Amino acid sequence: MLELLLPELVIAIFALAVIFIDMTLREDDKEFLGYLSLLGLVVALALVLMQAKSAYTSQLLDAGVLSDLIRLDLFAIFFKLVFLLVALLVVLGSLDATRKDRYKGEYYSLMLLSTLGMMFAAMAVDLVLIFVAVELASIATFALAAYRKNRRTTEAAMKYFVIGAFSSGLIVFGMSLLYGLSGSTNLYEIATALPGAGELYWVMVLGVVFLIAGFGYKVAAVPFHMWAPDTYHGAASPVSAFLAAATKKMAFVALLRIFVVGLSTPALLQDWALLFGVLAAVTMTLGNVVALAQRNIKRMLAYSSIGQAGYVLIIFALLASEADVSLSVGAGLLHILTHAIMKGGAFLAVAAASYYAIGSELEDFSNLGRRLPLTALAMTIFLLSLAGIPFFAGFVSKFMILTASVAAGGFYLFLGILLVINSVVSLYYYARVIRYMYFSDREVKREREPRLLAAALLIAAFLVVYIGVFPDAFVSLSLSAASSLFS
Amino acid sequence: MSVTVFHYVFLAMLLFSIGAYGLLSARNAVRMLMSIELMLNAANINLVAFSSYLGSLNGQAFAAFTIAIAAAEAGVGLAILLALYRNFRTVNLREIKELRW
Amino acid sequence: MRAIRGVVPVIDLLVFLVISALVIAGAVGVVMAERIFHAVLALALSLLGVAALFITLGAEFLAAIQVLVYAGGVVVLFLFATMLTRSDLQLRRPKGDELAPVGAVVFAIIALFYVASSGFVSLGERGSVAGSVENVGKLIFDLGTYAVPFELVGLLLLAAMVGAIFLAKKEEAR
Amino acid sequence: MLAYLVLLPLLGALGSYLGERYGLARARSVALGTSLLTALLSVLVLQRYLGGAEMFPEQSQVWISDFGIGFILGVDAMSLSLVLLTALLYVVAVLASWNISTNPGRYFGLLMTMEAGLMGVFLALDLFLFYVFWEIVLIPAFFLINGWGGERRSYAAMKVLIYTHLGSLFMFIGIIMLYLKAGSFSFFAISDMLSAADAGFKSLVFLLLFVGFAFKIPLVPFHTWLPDAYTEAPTPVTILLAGLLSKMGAYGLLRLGVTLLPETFQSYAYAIALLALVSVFYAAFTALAQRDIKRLVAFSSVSHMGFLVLGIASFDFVGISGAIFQMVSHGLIVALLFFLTGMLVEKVGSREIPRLGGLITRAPFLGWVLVFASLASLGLPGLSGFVAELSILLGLFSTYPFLAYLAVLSLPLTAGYYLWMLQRSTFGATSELVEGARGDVRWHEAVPVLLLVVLITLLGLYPAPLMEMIGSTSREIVALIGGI
Amino acid sequence: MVEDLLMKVLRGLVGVVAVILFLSLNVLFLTWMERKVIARIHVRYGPNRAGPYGLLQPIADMLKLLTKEDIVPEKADKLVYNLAPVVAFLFALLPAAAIGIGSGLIAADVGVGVLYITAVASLSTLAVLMAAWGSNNKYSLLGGMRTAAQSLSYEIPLVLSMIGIVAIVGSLSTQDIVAAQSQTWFGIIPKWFIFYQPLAFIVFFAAVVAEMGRIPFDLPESESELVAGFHTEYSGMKFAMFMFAEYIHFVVGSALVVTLFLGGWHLPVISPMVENLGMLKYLVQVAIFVAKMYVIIFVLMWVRGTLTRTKVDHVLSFGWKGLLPLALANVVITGVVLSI
Repeated sequence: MLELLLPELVIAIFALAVIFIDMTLREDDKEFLGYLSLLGLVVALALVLMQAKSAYTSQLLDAGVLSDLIRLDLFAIFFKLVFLLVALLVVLGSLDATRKDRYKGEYYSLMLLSTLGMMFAAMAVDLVLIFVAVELASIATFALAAYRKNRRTTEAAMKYFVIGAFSSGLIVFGMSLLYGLSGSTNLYEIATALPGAGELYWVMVLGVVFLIAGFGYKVAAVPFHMWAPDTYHGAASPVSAFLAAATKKMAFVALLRIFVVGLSTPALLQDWALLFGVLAAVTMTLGNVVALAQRNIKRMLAYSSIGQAGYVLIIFALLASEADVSLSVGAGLLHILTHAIMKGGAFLAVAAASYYAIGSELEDFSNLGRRLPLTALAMTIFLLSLAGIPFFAGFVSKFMILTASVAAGGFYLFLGILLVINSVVSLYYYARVIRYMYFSDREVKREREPRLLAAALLIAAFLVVYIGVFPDAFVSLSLSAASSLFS
Repeated sequence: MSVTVFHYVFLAMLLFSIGAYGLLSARNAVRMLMSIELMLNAANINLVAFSSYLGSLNGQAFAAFTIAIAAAEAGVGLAILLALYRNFRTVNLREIKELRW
Repeated sequence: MRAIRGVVPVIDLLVFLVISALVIAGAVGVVMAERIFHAVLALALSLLGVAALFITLGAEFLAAIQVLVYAGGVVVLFLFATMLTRSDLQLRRPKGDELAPVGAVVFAIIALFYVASSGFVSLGERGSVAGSVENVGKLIFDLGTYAVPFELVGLLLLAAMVGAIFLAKKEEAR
Repeated sequence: MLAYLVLLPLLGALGSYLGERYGLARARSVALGTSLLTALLSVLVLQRYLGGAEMFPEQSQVWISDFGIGFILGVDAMSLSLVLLTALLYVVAVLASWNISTNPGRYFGLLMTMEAGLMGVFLALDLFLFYVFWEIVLIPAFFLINGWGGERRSYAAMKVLIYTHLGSLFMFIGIIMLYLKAGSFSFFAISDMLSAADAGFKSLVFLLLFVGFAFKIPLVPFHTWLPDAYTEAPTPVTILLAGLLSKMGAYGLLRLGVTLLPETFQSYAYAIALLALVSVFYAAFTALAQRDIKRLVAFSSVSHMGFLVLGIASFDFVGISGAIFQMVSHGLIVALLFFLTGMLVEKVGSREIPRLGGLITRAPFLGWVLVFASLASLGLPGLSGFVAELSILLGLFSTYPFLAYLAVLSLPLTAGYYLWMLQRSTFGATSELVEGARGDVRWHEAVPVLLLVVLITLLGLYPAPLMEMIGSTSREIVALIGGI
Repeated sequence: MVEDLLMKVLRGLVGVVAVILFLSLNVLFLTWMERKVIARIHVRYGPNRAGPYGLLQPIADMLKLLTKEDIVPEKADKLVYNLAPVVAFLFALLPAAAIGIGSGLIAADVGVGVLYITAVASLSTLAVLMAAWGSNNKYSLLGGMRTAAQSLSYEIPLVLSMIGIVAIVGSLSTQDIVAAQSQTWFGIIPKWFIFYQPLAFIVFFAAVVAEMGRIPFDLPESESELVAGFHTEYSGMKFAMFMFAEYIHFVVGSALVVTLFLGGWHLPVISPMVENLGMLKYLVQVAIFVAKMYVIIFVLMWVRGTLTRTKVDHVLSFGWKGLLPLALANVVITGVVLSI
């Protein structure tokens, strides 16, 4: 039975190995640790892919056999794939991006540990495990955000930490209320044991609000978003990639599990769905509109990431509608996957630029198309995909979200229209970056791209295009993953 | 007039609110971190109280995990604080504004 | 005799109220104390109060853990941080309430909490979880229910250690 | 076979992009080769499907199975005529770009990618596919304007991108609503479903779709992106924008708006016609005030597109035939006009009307062709524009006589600004600039010009074959609402 | 129910008085003993004026301290400064309540026994830091921070080294732990945990010494560099309280070693003999316990007279890199052995 946890075991072992081998290495040899982590991630990814293959037919590998706390269904596997993929790309890119930095052992081990936490968060169906896993992932990233320890990163990390810890407080308080109401920490038991709309109704609402606010901070939904721009801007670019592409998605998986499995009793569903709907509307609008005003690319990407989180939040609102739930959730899942790749890739592209001490202001990217053609091309692909241009991955997932919200009709159609308008707004600021990269007259000289970063970018770009052109398998994967959440 | 779980829950909520207020009003990062500890403790009071009144041990186990996590969080937070202080020579978060556009 | 018997719950309540008063006083101290150092001491008071609450709830194990980890560990860390960052010298809470509106909001929320949670009265009497020390231990340590999160917490502490050490390390000139 | 119409330009795009490494000539000759091949292929397609009013679905390939999205292409007479126009204008556009020297590989690559998208739009029988191609056209256009355009190119490019993208997304919502109702994106399935759908739903969908088309055509309140885009884009791209991208809108209106939702269309027809009329007049008046010849042509194009929509709104056999004819005719004429403005800039160095005086004396070829094109555009009998506009007016007379009278009033206006322009530029006193003009015309300039001139004349004198082919489609359309 | 409550209160009061009495006596004796032992090692006489063998010296010292002027530095944080010795004294006393010196002779048999002891003991760090900070003196501050750093670092191996025993006994109560060591092999060799857990004993012993802040780990008050560490500024009664607390730590630490590893009040041959002797049994038990305790105490004094002080970085790295891995190894080994 333990073999079901083999991917996690592999990651844990490699993380420990990195920590201990780190102590024995000289500073110059520490690059090896990056390769070691890479190996671990590749092995784990392969194992998860095997799990995915067998889960694709049965949808559920394990529910409660291993432990009451874990459910290894296609949904969990889907997210594990996302996390591992992002971690893989980031680590691959980091081999170049952090070449000149110290503390490589700490960097890679923390990244692996964080990934491990996320993987468990994907499988957890118990409040305790969810909390512990989420915290493992978060605490490791708190430290990562301060990587390099300069003024910017420490400020970024401090803001991230304060808000992160605050959100942990909110989450655990909300969870404590749920536990008190249902007498259990297991989501499935909570679902059956939650009282109806009796005198404890408002406590339930309170618990829900606490959880939404807590995870709202983690996903950087407006009005809980103010840390994200500073953090993504200040942190080292590969770390920002990891935060935006993986850590944020972990919050979504926890939200989905908790709300879909534990809290979708009829008494509550309408309430929180409405709350999510409002949150989604505000989040995407504010994120995209503020992104317009940004002159710094990392900040712009951060705000865009807020906007994109708003798109995913739409699907929570849709759960209360008449639209097919697995279509809605499937749409969200696919968008989480595609956004992880695109946003991670975009931050890695910034990292590639900063390899040559190119800043992240818009002007710094002038004529990047000539200076670092590959990076610029990849960045263009990510940006177009983020904007939702056809034949790129982002289009497919946005299409699904749009379809789901149109299918729901009424108020939800309004969310869909808002999505569309926001998407147009976002196209403006994405296109602006492209314009700077390709159509400016600054004299630059061609530079050789850092090889491994370029490889990471190419893999990400390839995936974006592949999903965009041949989305069939990915669409049906996300749809079945979604339906496995409900089974 | 006996002590019911409501007393504990209300105390927890009070504690949580004070923590939240502290977090919002503080300028000193150390005070912020302390406010967060208060909030986590509030949750723990809830968990243990429910555990005791419901006669299930899960809440206590949860609280134990929370304590461990809170300690880890405090450790990392203070380490970040130190690194921050070395860079800025202050821990007043309202003065630290490098990251604005 | 019967009259006296009715006194026991009242004693319970009194004990609870006294401890709560300590907890709240400590918490208010954390937020309001003019000097950070005093705030940390107030935090210690509050945390010890919480430990005492745990004892009234029959959770001695947790109370001990609370004292060991929080009062003995975390608070000391905070004191250290206060000293190392000279917080007390540079930053004191200005007199006068700069965040009165926030306070008002918080107060409103408290009132809301009160109304909302009053439903819990119906949860009834305190159950006795006998021998909770061993049971909690079993729940956590034995390869039982919470084995997986326990292992994860181990890794979490490791991660925190790794992170904290490299962050707190002084950068020596290379 | 239809799929090759999409694939071939794509291959050409790749080829010319890679061709850059081997020098300028390689890139452009690859592009020319593929555009010629595409043209040849489309002629073969024409032969195969000649005169068919029915759609011939071809190449049905599952794309996204969970949403019933397929790679289905098909042609009828209407799309066929647009495919032909595309192929032809591409040859013209490639020749017009002969002198592009900055990043030619990238330029021709984008140009050819756009052709693939255009072909896709005209061929797609799956609405999802339709939308995808529709959007994909936009990206190369954005890059082309941004990279090779005039002074204010980034502003113009961004405007095109944002405005039309907004419109398209509304259209997309409409399409999704259709899908959700029909359970498939296939044109046929949706058409089946719609015959039983309720009017409110149809009306909503139509409005959503219409926004998309209106931005693309463009009709007046949605047109603000156009003057900047047409002016700032490099000549060949302007040719394509005016000649083909605007036709996408009209095509969409006919294909989705009219054929799928005939009754709904009819109920909105008067409003649309009014809007179109406003377009016609507004653009014509604005054209009068232009000093820049390219801007003048741009507004005249808006005006003509308004005419085209009038024809569609007439919902009359003759009117619709005229509208489709106008697509082709206007495509040719506007291409010629923009080609000429491009040449003017190159040879004379200015597009400002007053500075072009006396053109005909110094550069007779250029001058005379300009005269010809202007006359064609203002609807001189014997040229293609006349046939189209006459049919449109006739059609409109039978449905909305009052509007038709109004529309007729615009004709002298059009003639006015063109003739005034000619008077000031071609025939006026010779200006300084023109004195120094280079009068020589190279083969890659002469060939497309002559080709266009010949075609315009031919269609004007002998419109029957094209009209007949179009007739089958428009008969079909008119039959949808039971009139003839 | 009410009777129960009254009994509880009564028993608690008796316990508190007994604990304080026991500790005070021992502390008074210790101050004398320490001077005497160190003096002998130095080949001196040590105190020999007040009373026979100078046995009344502690009384004299006490009188001196009580009558001395209480000086509060002007720039001190008064509240913290004044509170520190009280806190130190209080948190030194509290752990003793959970240590039994005979079967049932315990002030409060807390279920979480050893955990309680370490938890409360760890609080004395607070007092140290309070004193350090409150005095507003850089030597105090440095001394205090060293103490805190040291006790934080050694607390972890300390707790970890107890886990083995706890796992074997299956209880945290000191009574249970001592009871588990009552058996013997062949009636002579005691089944003490020092034999089961030698590694843990070494770690625990070292950690306890460090926690008590005695040589070789007495950096916090290394006179040569820090004057007297955190209590540099204290005088009179407050100083006495710190000293008192320090000696209580000494007693409690030694008692804990005896309880955990040396069989508590059990001694082979003798313990079974007195099993049925009623009140006398308890007397013998206490005697055995105290005797063992003083052996430990003597060893520590001996160490103080012999070894030198260690450098601060060595102390810390010994804790993290030496004791911690050993303690972890011990936990793992115990776990493996137990599960087999």
